[in-house]
Amino acid sequence: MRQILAHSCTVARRLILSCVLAAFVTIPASANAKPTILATIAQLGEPMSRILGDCATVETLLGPGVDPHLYRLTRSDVAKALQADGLMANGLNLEAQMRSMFDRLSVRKPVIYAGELLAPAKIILTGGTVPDPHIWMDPRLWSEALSASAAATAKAFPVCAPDISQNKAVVLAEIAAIDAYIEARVATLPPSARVLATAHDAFGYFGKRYGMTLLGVQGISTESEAGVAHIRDMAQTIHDRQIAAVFVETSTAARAVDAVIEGARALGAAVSKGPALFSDAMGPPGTYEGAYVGMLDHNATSIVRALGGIAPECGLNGRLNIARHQKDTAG
Amino acid sequence: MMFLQLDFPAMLVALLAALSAALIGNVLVLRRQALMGDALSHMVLPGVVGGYILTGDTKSWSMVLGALVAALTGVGLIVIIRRLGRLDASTAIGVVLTMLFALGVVMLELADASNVHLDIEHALYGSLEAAIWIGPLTWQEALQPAQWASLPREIPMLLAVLAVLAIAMVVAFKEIRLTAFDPDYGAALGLPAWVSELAINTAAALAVVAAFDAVGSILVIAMLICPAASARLITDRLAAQIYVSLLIAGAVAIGGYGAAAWAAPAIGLPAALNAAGTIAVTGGVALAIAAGWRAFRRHQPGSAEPTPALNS
Amino acid sequence: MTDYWHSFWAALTLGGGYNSVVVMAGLTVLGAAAGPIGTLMILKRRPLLADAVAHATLPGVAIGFLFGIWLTGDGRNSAFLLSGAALTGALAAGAMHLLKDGARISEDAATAAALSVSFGLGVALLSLIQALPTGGQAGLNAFLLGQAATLNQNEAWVLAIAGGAALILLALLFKEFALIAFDPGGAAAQGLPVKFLDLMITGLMLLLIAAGLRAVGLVLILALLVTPAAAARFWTDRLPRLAALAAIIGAAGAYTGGALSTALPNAPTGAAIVLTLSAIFLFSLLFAPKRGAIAAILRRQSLRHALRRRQILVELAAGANPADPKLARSLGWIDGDGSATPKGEAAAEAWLRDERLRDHYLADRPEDAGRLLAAAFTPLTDLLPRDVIAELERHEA
Amino acid sequence: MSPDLRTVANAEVVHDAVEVGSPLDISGLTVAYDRAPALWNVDYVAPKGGLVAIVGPNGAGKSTYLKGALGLTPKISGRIAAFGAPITEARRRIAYVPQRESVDWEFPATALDVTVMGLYRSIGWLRPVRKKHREAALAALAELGMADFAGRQIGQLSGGQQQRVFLARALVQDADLYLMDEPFAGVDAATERTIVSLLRRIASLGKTAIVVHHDLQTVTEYFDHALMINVRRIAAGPMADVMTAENLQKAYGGRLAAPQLAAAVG
Repeated sequence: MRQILAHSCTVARRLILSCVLAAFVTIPASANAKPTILATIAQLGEPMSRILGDCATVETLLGPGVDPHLYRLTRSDVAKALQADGLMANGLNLEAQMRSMFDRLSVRKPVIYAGELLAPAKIILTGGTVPDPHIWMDPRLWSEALSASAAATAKAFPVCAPDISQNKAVVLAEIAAIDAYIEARVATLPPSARVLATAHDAFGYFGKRYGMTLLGVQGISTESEAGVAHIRDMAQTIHDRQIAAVFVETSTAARAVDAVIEGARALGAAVSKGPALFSDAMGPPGTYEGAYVGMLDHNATSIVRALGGIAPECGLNGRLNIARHQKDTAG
Repeated sequence: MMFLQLDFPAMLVALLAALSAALIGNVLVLRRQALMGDALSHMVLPGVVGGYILTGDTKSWSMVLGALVAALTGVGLIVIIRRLGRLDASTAIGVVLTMLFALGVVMLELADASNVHLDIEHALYGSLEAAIWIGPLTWQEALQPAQWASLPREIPMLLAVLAVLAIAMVVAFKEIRLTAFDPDYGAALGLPAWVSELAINTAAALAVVAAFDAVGSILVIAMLICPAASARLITDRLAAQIYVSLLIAGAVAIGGYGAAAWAAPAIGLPAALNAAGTIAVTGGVALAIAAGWRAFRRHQPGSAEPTPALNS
Repeated sequence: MTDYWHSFWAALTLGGGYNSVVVMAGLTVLGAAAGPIGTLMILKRRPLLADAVAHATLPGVAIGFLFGIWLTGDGRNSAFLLSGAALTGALAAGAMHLLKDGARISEDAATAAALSVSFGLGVALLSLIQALPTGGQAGLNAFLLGQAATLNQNEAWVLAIAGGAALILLALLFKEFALIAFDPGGAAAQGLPVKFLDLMITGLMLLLIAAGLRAVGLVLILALLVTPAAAARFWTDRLPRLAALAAIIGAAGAYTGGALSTALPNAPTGAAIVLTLSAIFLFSLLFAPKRGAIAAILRRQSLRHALRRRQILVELAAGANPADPKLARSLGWIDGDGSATPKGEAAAEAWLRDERLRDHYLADRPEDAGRLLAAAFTPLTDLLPRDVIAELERHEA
Repeated sequence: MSPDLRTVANAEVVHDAVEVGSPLDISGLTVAYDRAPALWNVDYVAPKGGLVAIVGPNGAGKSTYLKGALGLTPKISGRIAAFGAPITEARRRIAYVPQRESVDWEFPATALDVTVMGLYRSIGWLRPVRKKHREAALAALAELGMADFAGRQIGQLSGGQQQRVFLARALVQDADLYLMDEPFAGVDAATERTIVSLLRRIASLGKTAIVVHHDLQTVTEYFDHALMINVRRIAAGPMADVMTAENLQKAYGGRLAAPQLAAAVG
């Protein structure tokens, strides 16, 4: 069972406990022909469902436009978690509300924290101490996390091992392709334009991977209040560095960005509001942007085009529809 | 199995929290301090943040302890400001509530604690649904004391709080009645008003903070008021009021959970509703029914007839 | 440190940049309007109605969102959101009224019940919304804190217009509002539409909440309504002054807090304003010259001291030894061996005369007893017109 | 210094002498709520046994006097002794009857519940009420003609009945000094007679009752001593000595109509 790599001391302690208990616990589902795995966020659930293929059903808990920081569990969610044969989460405190329940469930079923499978050195620490959970913004790093999660899944569900080894390469290749695409597109931006201004600091890994400087209006959590100084300084920076666009995200309200743009324009900057980016949430399931690769394509293409770089309007795979997601960011 | 693991512990937590809140709520309603629950839910913020800053841990007793310290400070401030400024209770509550909450927000920024997912929601609105019992698979197993160790930690904590409150209520019943009804007479008998005010507010802060941690503030604030206020409309006897309020609290907790968990999906909603919110709404329904019943009974002829003396 | 002073001063003189000016302008008008409304709410003993109404907008926002999805497929229609919020806010105020007057539930319990039940409904509806496959619910629940710093020009205009309209209405109808706040019975006897005016005060409060809640958050709105009005009470009793002072404190708190948030890094705007208002409140509570706590303590002290001096004079006048020789000696009224000095004799005589004149005066006008005794240690000649004194002295002779 | 003035001062000094064992011995009591004092340097030594009326115009500090005597309101200065001891040591011997309007009569309690409160101090804090306590309270209620209403919620009683409940609560305390705040306010004629007979019985047992009373028409009939105050003490002593036209003028000024004055002076 339970290929959970210990990320911290507490996790390690829980792990020992769960291993001890696991010896006495039968996992009814492991007898099941087709296990169900519940993933918290779609960035994890969608690629994993493709990696697992027909061998397992992967369900995603959080819908589009939902902020995982603030998500509130309902009975339906807990019931799904209880019934699932395995659980997958990003970890690193992204799913703050669910963590304690998932930890408790780990005595019964495999619980995989994708982000915590990575080497701690690769995790960005905000303020020097607090891990930044938004790893999926760096496709290379996320590939590693997915790969490790897939391996953990294969161990927990040996029946799925063949499917996993077969599908993994395909999915990871797609991700590698989008990574190369983004790198090339960002390269078309003049170095001075490689500044990503967004409403919350979800793009740390993206910036690190592609060499873009970040400017955030709010802190990393969606539950903090900004001061005027912060907004004003950001407007000033946007003016001084002649940044062409500021971006909003589908899972946070756009007010802060509007204020910054107004402030910058008052200083004489020619800045516009960029298309809404997907950060914590993805597009509706079934659409191109509802898939991990599509989400990255959307973000990168939107960013590069808005900042004056060169990128095809319909993205890497010709399936993007950037305009469609604009309505979500009103207000 | 689903019921035993998921619904039973959640209902038990909701029930225990509702009973503790209703118990102390009777006293607050009688003393016209019903808004204390709302005040506490905002005032604990600086304590929660302070607890985090001191220990660097986001989910530990330090934050509950910090919340308790902040709650007691806030309660003390309200009492002092009322006395010094001769302001009425609600005004003092409004001033102190906003002051302490804003202080907490500033501490959050200054300590850079906003970098953590120390979201206020989580600190204040603990999740009822997440209180699962992983241990037993059958009711027979559930009855074995060895399994009880795996009960959610909220349950023993709430049980302890409920027991302490119940004992305090029984022991100090006549003092509670005296100081709520006629504080001047109480002081003339040698029980100064500040003693009872301090004791009751401390008990309320203790009960409320413990329950916040388990079930969130919405459920607690609603359960402080709705059962006691409903019972007050139904009966004219204090002891009866307390028993009735406990009955209502129990029914509302179970009924509200049931409505959130089963009734909502049954009528075609896409998912179960938030249980704490639904329980609060159910409490409101109970209060509305009690108010309606009272109004109806008032219009009945003969309701003002003298009742025979009780030879108690 | 000097840098902060510098930028604080710059912000105070509206030199803090575009965002600073927008935020300060919008919130200053909001603060000016909220102050007098809060004053009326406190007078009508329902200062926390605003709290309940603000919480009660949450289900309205959720309903507006659901309605928007049903009608247009998009929930983020601000007209729906705002009318939903106003509707449930008003409903909660109405429910409170029913509970209080219809069911005889006390004000505080009715407020707390309306607040928690409506907020619970909002939370339940939000949990429904988060399960919908539509997205776009971001920020629906973010109203406890608000983001006052991110006020944009349109929102500032909305605040300014709502606040300005409220201020104009308040100014026009102030006499009527004051009367129904103090004496609803008398107002009804004069033929004033008490119920309507009452509703109007609540309506004005609802207007400010609806205009400002999403932009600046519940806690800031509540603080702007309650704290300036509470602080103003320490400076005056007269209602027009009280309302004007509350408006000034509200505006000044918003202005200064906005400037602070411009000057200091990491100073959240809403919290900075609330804390500025709290500081003004605490200052008033402690230091207001007449009603402040320190003034009250000092007054009691000086009264106590004066009573001790008076006691010595009584004893000296009766030819007895003062029971407090230490004080008597320090005042120079007795000498080393305990006998009265000429100064002491004179003081005793002057006191006795004053006391006699007071008796004569109060014998004619006992209803002045409280007022006259409040100044018991001021010589009567300083208190009364000379002709009255002369009249009293004739009486004495 | 004129001899005349000297007598005035003398009188005040003499008043400071403590009469040992008086039920209530107050000297120099000064109380200020806000700015104006509510009570100014009031001395009063209550007689052992007897019925004392506190009279004075509205806002003269009559209720404040009772509250100040009980230590319920912070005083600026003054010494208070009851039965020759500090007030805190004599609480058991003092029964207080607050103004009827000072409490919420909707409170969920029966007449019996309220009456038992008079025994709380002798029961002891945090100790339970027992059957014998309820029986004693019932007896006190019966004495005031309220036996049939013992189980009635207090909000359903008439004003006079509510006042009787308060009196029963004081009676069951079996005190030696009764401090009553406007017990006759708003009661029916039958209750008024009951209160008068209760007062007579208190006096006949050699106990003292100090009663705030606003009705000058009946004061001479019901009481034998009076303390007249208008912020300051105007006069105190046997009824006839206090209720003089001069004193009444000093206390009430022009606020007293001539017929009232005539009735009061008798």
